[in-house]
Amino acid sequence: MSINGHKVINIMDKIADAMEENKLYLTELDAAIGDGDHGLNMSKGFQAVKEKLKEDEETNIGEILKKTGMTLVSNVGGASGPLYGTAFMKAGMEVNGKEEINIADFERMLKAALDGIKLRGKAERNDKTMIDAIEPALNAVSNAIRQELSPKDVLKAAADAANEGVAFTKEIVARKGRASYLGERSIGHQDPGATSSALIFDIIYKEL
Amino acid sequence: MSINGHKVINIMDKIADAMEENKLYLTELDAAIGDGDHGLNMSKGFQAVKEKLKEDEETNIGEILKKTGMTLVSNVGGASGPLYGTAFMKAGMEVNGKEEINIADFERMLKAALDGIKLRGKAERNDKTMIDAIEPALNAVSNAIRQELSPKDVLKAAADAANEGVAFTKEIVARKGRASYLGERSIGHQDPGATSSALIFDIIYKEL
Amino acid sequence: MKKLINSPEQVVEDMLQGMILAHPDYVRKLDGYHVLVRKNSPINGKVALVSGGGSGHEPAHGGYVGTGMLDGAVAGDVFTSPTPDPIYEAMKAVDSGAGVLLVVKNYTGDIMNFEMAKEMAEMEGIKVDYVVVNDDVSVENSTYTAGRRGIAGTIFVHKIAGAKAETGASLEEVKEVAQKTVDHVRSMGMALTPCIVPAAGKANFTLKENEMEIGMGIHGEPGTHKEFIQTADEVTEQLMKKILEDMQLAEGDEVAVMVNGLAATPLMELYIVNKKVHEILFQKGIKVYKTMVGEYMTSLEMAGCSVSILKLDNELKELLDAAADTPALKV
Amino acid sequence: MKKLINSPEQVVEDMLQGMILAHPDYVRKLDGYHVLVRKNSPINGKVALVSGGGSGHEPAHGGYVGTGMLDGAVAGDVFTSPTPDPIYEAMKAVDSGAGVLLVVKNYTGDIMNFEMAKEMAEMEGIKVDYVVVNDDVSVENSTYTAGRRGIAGTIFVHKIAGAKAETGASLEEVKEVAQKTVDHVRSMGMALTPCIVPAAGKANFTLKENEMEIGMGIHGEPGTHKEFIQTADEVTEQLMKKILEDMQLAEGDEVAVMVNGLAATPLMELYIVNKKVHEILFQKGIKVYKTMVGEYMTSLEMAGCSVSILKLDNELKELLDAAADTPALKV
Ligand SMILES: Nc1ncnc2c1ncn2[C@@H]1O[C@H](COP(=O)(O)OP(=O)(O)O)[C@@H](O)[C@H]1O
Ligand SMILES: Nc1ncnc2c1ncn2[C@@H]1O[C@H](COP(=O)(O)OP(=O)(O)O)[C@@H](O)[C@H]1O
Ligand SMILES: [Mg+2]
Ligand SMILES: [Mg+2]
Ligand SMILES: [Mg+2]
Ligand SMILES: [Mg+2]
Repeated sequence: MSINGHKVINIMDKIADAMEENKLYLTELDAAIGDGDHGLNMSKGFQAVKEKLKEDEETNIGEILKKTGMTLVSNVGGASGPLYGTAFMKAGMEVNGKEEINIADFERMLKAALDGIKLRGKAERNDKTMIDAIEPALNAVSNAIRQELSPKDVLKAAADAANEGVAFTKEIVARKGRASYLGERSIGHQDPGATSSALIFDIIYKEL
Repeated sequence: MSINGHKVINIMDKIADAMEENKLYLTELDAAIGDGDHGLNMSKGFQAVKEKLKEDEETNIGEILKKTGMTLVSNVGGASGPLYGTAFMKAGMEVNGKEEINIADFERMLKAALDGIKLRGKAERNDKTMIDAIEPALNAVSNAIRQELSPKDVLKAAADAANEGVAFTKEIVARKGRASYLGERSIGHQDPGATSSALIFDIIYKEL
Repeated sequence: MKKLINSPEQVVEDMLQGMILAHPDYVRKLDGYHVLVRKNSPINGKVALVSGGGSGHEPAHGGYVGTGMLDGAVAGDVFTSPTPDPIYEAMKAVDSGAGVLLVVKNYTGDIMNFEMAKEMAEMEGIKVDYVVVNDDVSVENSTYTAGRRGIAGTIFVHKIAGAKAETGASLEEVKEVAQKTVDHVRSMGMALTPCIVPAAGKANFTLKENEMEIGMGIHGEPGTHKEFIQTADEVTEQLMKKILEDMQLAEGDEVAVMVNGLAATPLMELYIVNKKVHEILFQKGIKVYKTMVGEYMTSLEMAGCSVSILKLDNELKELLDAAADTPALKV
Repeated sequence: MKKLINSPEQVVEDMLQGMILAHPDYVRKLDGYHVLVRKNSPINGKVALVSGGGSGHEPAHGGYVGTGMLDGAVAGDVFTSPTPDPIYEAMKAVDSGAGVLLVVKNYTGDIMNFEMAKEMAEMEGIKVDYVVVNDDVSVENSTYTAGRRGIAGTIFVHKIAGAKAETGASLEEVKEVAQKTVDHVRSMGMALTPCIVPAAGKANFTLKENEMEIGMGIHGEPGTHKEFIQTADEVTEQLMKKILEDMQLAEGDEVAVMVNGLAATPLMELYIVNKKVHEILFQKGIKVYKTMVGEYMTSLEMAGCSVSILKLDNELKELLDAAADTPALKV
């Protein structure tokens, strides 16, 4: 597998559509333990990305991802704007100058994205955030690559792990983000940011 | 018929009870075309009168009525406080010094009360106010006395006329008081102040 | 009924206690009466301003007691005119000998109670005069009726007459400028939700989820009509149309604008209304000299707003700009 | 959803337009950004104060732009932290070279966006520092969590740090007194009704007719628990108990009190709450130096209130009393 800039832009479009479709769902998850805007934030952000990349002929994948990240930062606000924004910018820096990327690049990008999120948000795994979807996904990717699975299966492993991570967020107490204000009462509720992350992994898997 | 101070105080008590009983009714009438407090105002005012006259040994009926009026003025506020207050004070001045009053006194008292209300409130008949109960009652009293009916029948005529006046207030446009703000839309609604006046005539009739 | 109160009977007393605890440098309370007066009343040689009315319109009127506005404020029960006694006591407490001007809103109850108090004060030798504010254009004016109601425009009267009194003007002069303000101010309001008088426990009118009430009073009196909710711009246009029809404004005239929240409507929405008010006036070539956006004359927890327009001349401009230092309004 | 708006997308822009039309002597808007700055920014030699956050908390923060308080206020979408760009633009517009202090409320989103803006400004050579307000005692504090939220106590920080900046103090000095204020202020809130974000169209939590929410956030975040509605005295006792448990106050200490309305709760009720706050403090021998009762940090059209207590020393007293001239707060 090797994908080019055109495909990356195409994936961003699909993510935008998925966020639009899941706007209400994500917002309702956020209403239960946050302020009820995660769906609005994600959909607004990725619509802006879609708009920004429309008819973009850019071939440098690093540049596309950097644009994506900056557009998210400049349009979303809230917690998810800087976090997703940083994630895409860091991923982009990892592959700057490349016009084609492969599954090994994807692993490095994901690692850079996760590190960026952790640095920006000062959260760790088990704090009931998007990290609880992304870190399992990264681990699954690394394992799958070590087991020499096909790129498609690697991405499937990522999506599955992310979704398991989402399910796990129901079991734990939030310690970061707005949901942390609820303390113990956050248990039983699924983290909206982890959910949107898993949606992204789903799209990447499906589209490749 | 001739009644003494004790009886007058007794009637005030009964009026207080009637206002308490009809608090909700009067308030709902006022809610439709005013500010929904006429029952509260009347009940508060006459409870204060009842309290004030409790164990009062006063025999001068003029003094009892003056106390009633002043208590209403000092405790009710709104439009009904000064109007009913003035009415009772003027009625009292008409019979000052008397320890017994008869039906002829009643006619004069009623006339003084009505004049006081008109002077204070600058309203006339057909403005959809308490005057539309009181003026017909006064006319009925005068007629009945001229026809030499018994005092009981005179008072019955007063109560009947007052109640007819109340019914008539439904037909007309309010031109004074809060209901006047509704203009044409006040038609169809019964005036709360006329209603409380008729209640008072009912009590006087029943108690004598 | 969802209210932060202790009991319906106690609301006015509790509130006034809370006010004097909050503003001890501005006001004191007359013992035994629901009356707030300036801490240093009476003020030597100054004409005193007294206003009041039912409670439930806070900060009106107690919040306007202070330098450059009121000397005394009388609080009746919720939405019920005070009785004459406390009004009379207020006048006695604030009169320095220069006389008292009463600012009364045009409600039968208020007028009669203030008039009776005036008679009482005059018997004590106090010089008293009064103006009646009747700015609400949603009510038709006519000599055969009780006329228009007094609503938020009253605050302009407090401000301007208060500033005049502060200059040492005579009772006649203060009354004159107060009356000029009354003559030059027009207002109209609308509600998104009704309000509940604590002692009554339920609202006077009801509104469906998609309805608003146009031209209602500040005591929960029903308005001129109900309509489907419209945009802020459309609502504002409707209010402004009625107001401007009732005023003789020409291109080049200068006005003061008040966008007044009735209580539950957030400042955000009041500013959105203000934007449209300015646009409408701009289109007509009318200059806005001063704008006030906030809660000046409320109606318990009602959602909605009123717009007031005051036509200005040089005297009114100067008095509007003069210093005022009260809990609710500082200039 | 009953709101006086034109469309959910337009609320912030319309509101800001309404604000600059209302307060042209105080603020101007940065072209293309939801940012209000002092009309005469930058002010030579003065450290500039910038705050901001989601909209829906008006008058916070735009209403506090003016002499003695903020130099710039950045408005995000309703209840959503602004993005770094407008924060950065605000800093550029107000910095005179003396540096900028950011006053940030402790929300992950606000912190991250303000931090990114700070990084951008620092790359441009602007001296930037910030304080994080976290006064809400309904949220447990811990180094393992995001910690307490910032709510109405923030206004004390604006006032005090703003007054300090006005004296010509350095960025370090302004930050120090801002941080002292943060350390000394504690707040807690309760709601009688939830609020509705325009773009969402429905509320985050629901309350039955006899229920209230204790310890909720100012963004419609659910609180610590629901309870049956109690009297104002009981509610106030509950809030004060939590606040005082979290503060080390001794007999003879002096405090400032803020009883803050969340929007729909009338001033009448806020004063009733204030009465009880004073009684509780009086019983503990704590002296109230200053009281503020009103709407300082709202939450759209939510009914409810928060109480804030700021422990004072001589420096804080002096800065609290210093002149301020802003649309929403004048001292
Ligand atoms: N410190 C953090 N680190 C990582 N993710 C976080 C952090 N704080 C919040 N999040 C994520 O952000 C999501 C909420 O995003 P969103 O609702 O868009 O922002 P906000 O909380 O500002 O309203 C949470 O569900 C969580 O997954
Ligand atoms: N000018 C007036 N003259 C005579 N009666 C009046 C006048 N204005 C009002 N009323 C009477 O007062 C009644 C309303 O009284 P109430 O509700 O107690 O006072 P308010 O209108 O101040 O709330 C009306 O129903 C009407 O009968
Ligand atoms: Mg959220
Ligand atoms: Mg009434
Ligand atoms: Mg009334
Ligand atoms: Mg948010």
